Amino acid sequence: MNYVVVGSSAAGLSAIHAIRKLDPCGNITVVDEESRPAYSRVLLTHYIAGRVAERDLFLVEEAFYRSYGVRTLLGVRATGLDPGRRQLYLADGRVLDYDSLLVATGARAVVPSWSRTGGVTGLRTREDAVRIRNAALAGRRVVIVGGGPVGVKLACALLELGVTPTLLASSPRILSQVADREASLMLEQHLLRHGVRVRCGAEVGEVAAGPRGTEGVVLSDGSTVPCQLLVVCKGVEPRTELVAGHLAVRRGVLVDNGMRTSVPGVYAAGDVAESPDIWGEGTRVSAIWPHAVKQGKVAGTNMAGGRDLFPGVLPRNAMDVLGMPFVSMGLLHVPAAAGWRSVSRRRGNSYLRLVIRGESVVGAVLLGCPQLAGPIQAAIRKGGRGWEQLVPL
Amino acid sequence: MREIAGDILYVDLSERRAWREPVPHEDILKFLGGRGLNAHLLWKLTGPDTDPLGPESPLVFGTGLLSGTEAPCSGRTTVTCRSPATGWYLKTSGGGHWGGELKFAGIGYLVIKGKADHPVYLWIDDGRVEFRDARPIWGADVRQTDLAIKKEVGDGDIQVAVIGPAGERLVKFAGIMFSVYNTAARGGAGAAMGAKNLKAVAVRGTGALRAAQPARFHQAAAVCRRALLADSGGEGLARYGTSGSVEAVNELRAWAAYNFQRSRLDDVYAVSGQCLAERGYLKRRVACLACVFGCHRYTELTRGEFAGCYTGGPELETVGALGSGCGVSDPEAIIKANELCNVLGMDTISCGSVIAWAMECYEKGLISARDLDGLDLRWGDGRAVIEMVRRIAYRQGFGDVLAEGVRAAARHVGGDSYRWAMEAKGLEQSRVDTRSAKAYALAFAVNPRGPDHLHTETFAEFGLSPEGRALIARITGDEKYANPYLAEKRAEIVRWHEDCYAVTDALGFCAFSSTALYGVTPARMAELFSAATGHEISEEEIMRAGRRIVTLEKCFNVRAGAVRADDSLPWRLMHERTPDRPDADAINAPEELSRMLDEYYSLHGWDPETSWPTSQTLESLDLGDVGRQLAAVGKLG
Amino acid sequence: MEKFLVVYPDLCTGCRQCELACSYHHEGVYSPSLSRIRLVKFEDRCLNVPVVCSYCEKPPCEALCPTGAMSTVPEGPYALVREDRCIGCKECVHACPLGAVQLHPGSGVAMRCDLCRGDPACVKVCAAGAIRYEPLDAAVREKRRARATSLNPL
Amino acid sequence: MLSIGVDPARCTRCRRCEAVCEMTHGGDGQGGRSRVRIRDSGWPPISICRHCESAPCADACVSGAIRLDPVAGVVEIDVARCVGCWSCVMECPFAAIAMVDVAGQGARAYKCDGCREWGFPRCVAYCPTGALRAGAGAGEMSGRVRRQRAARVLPGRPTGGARA
Repeated sequence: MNYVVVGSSAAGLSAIHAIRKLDPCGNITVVDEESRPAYSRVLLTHYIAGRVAERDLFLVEEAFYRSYGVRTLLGVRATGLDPGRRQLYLADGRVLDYDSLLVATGARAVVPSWSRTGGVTGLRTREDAVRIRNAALAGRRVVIVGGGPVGVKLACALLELGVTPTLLASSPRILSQVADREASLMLEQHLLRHGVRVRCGAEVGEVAAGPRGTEGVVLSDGSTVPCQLLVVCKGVEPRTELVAGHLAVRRGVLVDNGMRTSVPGVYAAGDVAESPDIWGEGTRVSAIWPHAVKQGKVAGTNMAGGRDLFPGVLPRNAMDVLGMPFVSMGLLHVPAAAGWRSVSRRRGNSYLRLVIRGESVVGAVLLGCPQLAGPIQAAIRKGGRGWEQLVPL
Repeated sequence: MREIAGDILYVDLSERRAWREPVPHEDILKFLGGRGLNAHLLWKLTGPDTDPLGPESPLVFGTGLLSGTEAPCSGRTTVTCRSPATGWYLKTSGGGHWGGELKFAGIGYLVIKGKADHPVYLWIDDGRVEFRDARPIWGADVRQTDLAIKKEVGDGDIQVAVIGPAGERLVKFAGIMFSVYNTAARGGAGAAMGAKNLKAVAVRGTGALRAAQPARFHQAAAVCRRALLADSGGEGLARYGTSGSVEAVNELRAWAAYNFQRSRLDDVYAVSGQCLAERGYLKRRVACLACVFGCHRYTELTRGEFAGCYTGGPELETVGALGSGCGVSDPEAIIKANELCNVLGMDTISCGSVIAWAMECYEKGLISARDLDGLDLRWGDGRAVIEMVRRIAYRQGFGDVLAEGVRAAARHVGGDSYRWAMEAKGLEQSRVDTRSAKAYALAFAVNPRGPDHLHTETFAEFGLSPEGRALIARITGDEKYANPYLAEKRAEIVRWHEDCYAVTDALGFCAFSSTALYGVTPARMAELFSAATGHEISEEEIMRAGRRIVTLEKCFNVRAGAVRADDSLPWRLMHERTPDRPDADAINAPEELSRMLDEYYSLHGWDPETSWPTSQTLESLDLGDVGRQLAAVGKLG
Repeated sequence: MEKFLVVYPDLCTGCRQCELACSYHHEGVYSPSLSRIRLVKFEDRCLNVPVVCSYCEKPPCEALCPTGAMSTVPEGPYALVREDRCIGCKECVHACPLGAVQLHPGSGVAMRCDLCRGDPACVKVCAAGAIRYEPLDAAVREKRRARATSLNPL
Repeated sequence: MLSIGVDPARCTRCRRCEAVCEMTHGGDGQGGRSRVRIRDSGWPPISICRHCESAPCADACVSGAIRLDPVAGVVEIDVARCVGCWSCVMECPFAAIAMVDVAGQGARAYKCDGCREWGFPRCVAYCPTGALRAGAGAGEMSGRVRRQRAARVLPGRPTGGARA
């Protein structure tokens, strides 16, 4: 068997593990455009904060590929695909034959049009992180554009370095996608208390450049925030360009619970995949680490002839906001429809909200009381009944 | 093939070292497994002068090739060594579940060499070997040892092979007990283990066996299972166990009583399996691994003198040896004596046989009550038998003499006592009165370990079942030869059964699947072998492999000095007629035996002068290297 | 009429054919440790007790499973272990009062008798008739009869 | 594989497990170092790591700090690698992972280590009621239960060691 894995991050590596477990002899080839072995993108903010050394970013060493008998083509981009002939084309002109292919190309940062100038960076690669950390250590003023999880985590990291960043969120509150209103406000207060300048509802108009590079950012209301480095954290989008036109793609590459795409022999996993959610109600792209690991394992197992299923996407997030643990999961929006409601409890700095549909819990926000997160997640996965016993409200 | 056969685990007790080797594929194709591979290993690892109780003498445990699979009745384990009782070749086998457990641990063969400097037991946890101190349990009986080891290991589901106090004291007919009550009994394998200071081998196996062609194997096993369940003898075997056929054998005057002075017993019902069941001694049936019958018994005495006694058995041979052979017809005494033999770890056949011999000596005045420390060893006294069993195991008083086996005991007592020492080659004869079973007589005489029924069970000659009669017709051409009183065609019958039985043993099957009941035919065994190993073998080839095994076992004895005169029967059977059959043939006359042996040797292609296999025969069986070694010591026929 | 696996330990001879049939049916190999039905042997008393999931009305293994991996297919009811959900936490193993739930030694996933979806392989090979697939009332009738017989000396 | 089981119904809340764990792991006696927790309210009433075969916490760990030690059979945390991101806490259905300031470097994930150096979980050894149970593996656990249970089935008074 010829296995080709495109992308060697969480999903790709986990797939290699799974393949080798079932097929000790098959040929495995890994293609990744980064020239060094896989590293953890999730750790980048922790690297900036100085919690992990640069070398600890790497998920595996080169020896890993050797010990697993994996051929590595690092620093090479995959450019094209012929699913009919089961061939993958590489940028250097090489053609790889495969029996089964895993597309684990991941996601890229969303880049707004105004940001294509110097002094602006995203936070997706190791180089980005090094740049941001060096700028912060040099005492540069940093503005973070994006009030999502990555933006908030970066703000916390910079604060740990002794730099007080400005956080610009275009929505009326931070973490609007992953928290309810009350939690957002509590976290915003918490950040403000620690000195982070948070500005919500702030649209970026343009970058103000001077002779020595970026000098500030001009908001749509005309005000200017001075800074030397602008970090754009506007979320990510799946990198589907390799397979677009060959496979069914919505936001990400559409897969079933076995991580199979619309074309036989081709699988997708990780941030690039759009897979069914745990309620079986729709498909979702979920760019979180546990999903990538699990999806990679499922894909690898199925590629090697085994049988495994991905239970479905359950969106979730966990982070430490300056000593305040924040976890959210599942469906957070409560539509004004029959059967939907939410219950909440607030005691001091501890806040808990459950989203209930019918009799079942389908989503939760936990601030300052993270211990319940695991049991609640388990309850959501089991269908959501019996949550009353878990949480004395 | 490795997945079904398991590896060889070598253990050197002197050096406390253990290592594993896979079985070479060609060895499996040549010797099939179990008994066959054991013979091959023992041939390689010993020489003509190996001392059976010396540290250099290896003790080989071999699981059947199919042990651990669903092949019905395939759970038997063969133990092979140089016999401490006879000095000749010894293969002895036991049922139970130990062998299967070993197989699930990935090990098919266990070869034990050397001698530990103090009592130890082996703990094999899925192939990981530990030498554990057995000093605290040295002296414990079989049941206590089994429980103590399970407790120490902390797992009640493990399997343990144990020797009892008899094995520790090197009683020449001490056995190795598997799963508490299943014994590799004959020939003193327990003494061989005791001589190594090895109290037990405990095993836990959690692995899996995979047939090379799973669906085909499953199918073939199902065919065998159906055939066995349809056999006319199956139901009786399941319901009454082996002792269910006591009455039938008695009717044929082939049931040895009073140390073979009689060949039938008047009140035989009292010792039959039917009686055990009816009087409520029988509590339940017990089966070896993958068995469809469950012929093994569990009996308990809840009332009477021996209340509280419980044991596996008694089997037909036990009933014969400790019962009829000593004139005892009290089933409770037999059960109690059986329990003692089991927990002390002794062969019931030899044990009963030496006691019966002693009774005859006592009756004839060769030994006195003083020799016996006051014991009144009279025919039919169950309590005296029980006391004697204990004394033998612990080698107390005259028990010490009897513990050496009947041949040595007869030498000790002297006089004419050799005439009623029911042994040949030094092994006590099993319970068939061969004066009324001529194929048995031949089979007993040529058996490398001595006169018993487990070199080849020729049960078909009794003609007790339609399947048996059909088999005799197939071998000899005529059903009329299914008559145990006839001496004609016995060589053919014996040789077919020899081949078949060797295959049966090698694959791990029980005699009740192929040579006493007949569901597992050679063709079916060939099919199972092919599906299990992925190597096609025909019925003829597998029977030839059986003959190869038989021949190699013979060669072992030849190398050790055996000649034609060693293929013999106990004196009494050859010189005294049984009073229970007035007809002329009721004896194994030397001339008759000699005629049968001539036929048998020439059928095998062995030299009739010496009984040694010829180089031609050995070459034709792919045993050329064995032939060359025999030629080197001048023992090629 | 719903049928269940009913075991009659006093008839069991301990041959382990059930374990071998089960492991073959589910895994294609012969291995008691892969069997959903397990035999407990008390060898000194020659006692053999087959242990298998008894299909509790309120299965504790399902109640305590944190991921919903232990479940029952309603049409059987046949047990279903959703291997994709099982995390191998062993709650079910501890929860089962019979010891009838185990982990697969290879994959670490819970194993539980699924009645072979209505045609149990172990029943077919049990020559002693110690494992039967029968409606519960038949088992109760048998038990009542056995009990009555033991009370009556005739 | 270590296997730890919990039976809240048997728990008398004596908290001996917490005390033993605290001592074993060098705490100050205030319970801050205990890796097993008896809760006054909320769920679960007793929380302790089950050392799952495919542990969700290990799958979720972004820094590779949590892994299954195949030799000891325990799920263990490498504190030096942990970045305190709460992902594992979010995944554990038994609420068995806490964040504790271990070495003055901020909150790090903290949970039962199976008492590796002792060879057997001490809390289990000291639990007087059997609310905590443990075995070397799930096979051993189910095997023991099976045996104890089966010993009661027949009237034959098996001496075959229900506890052997």
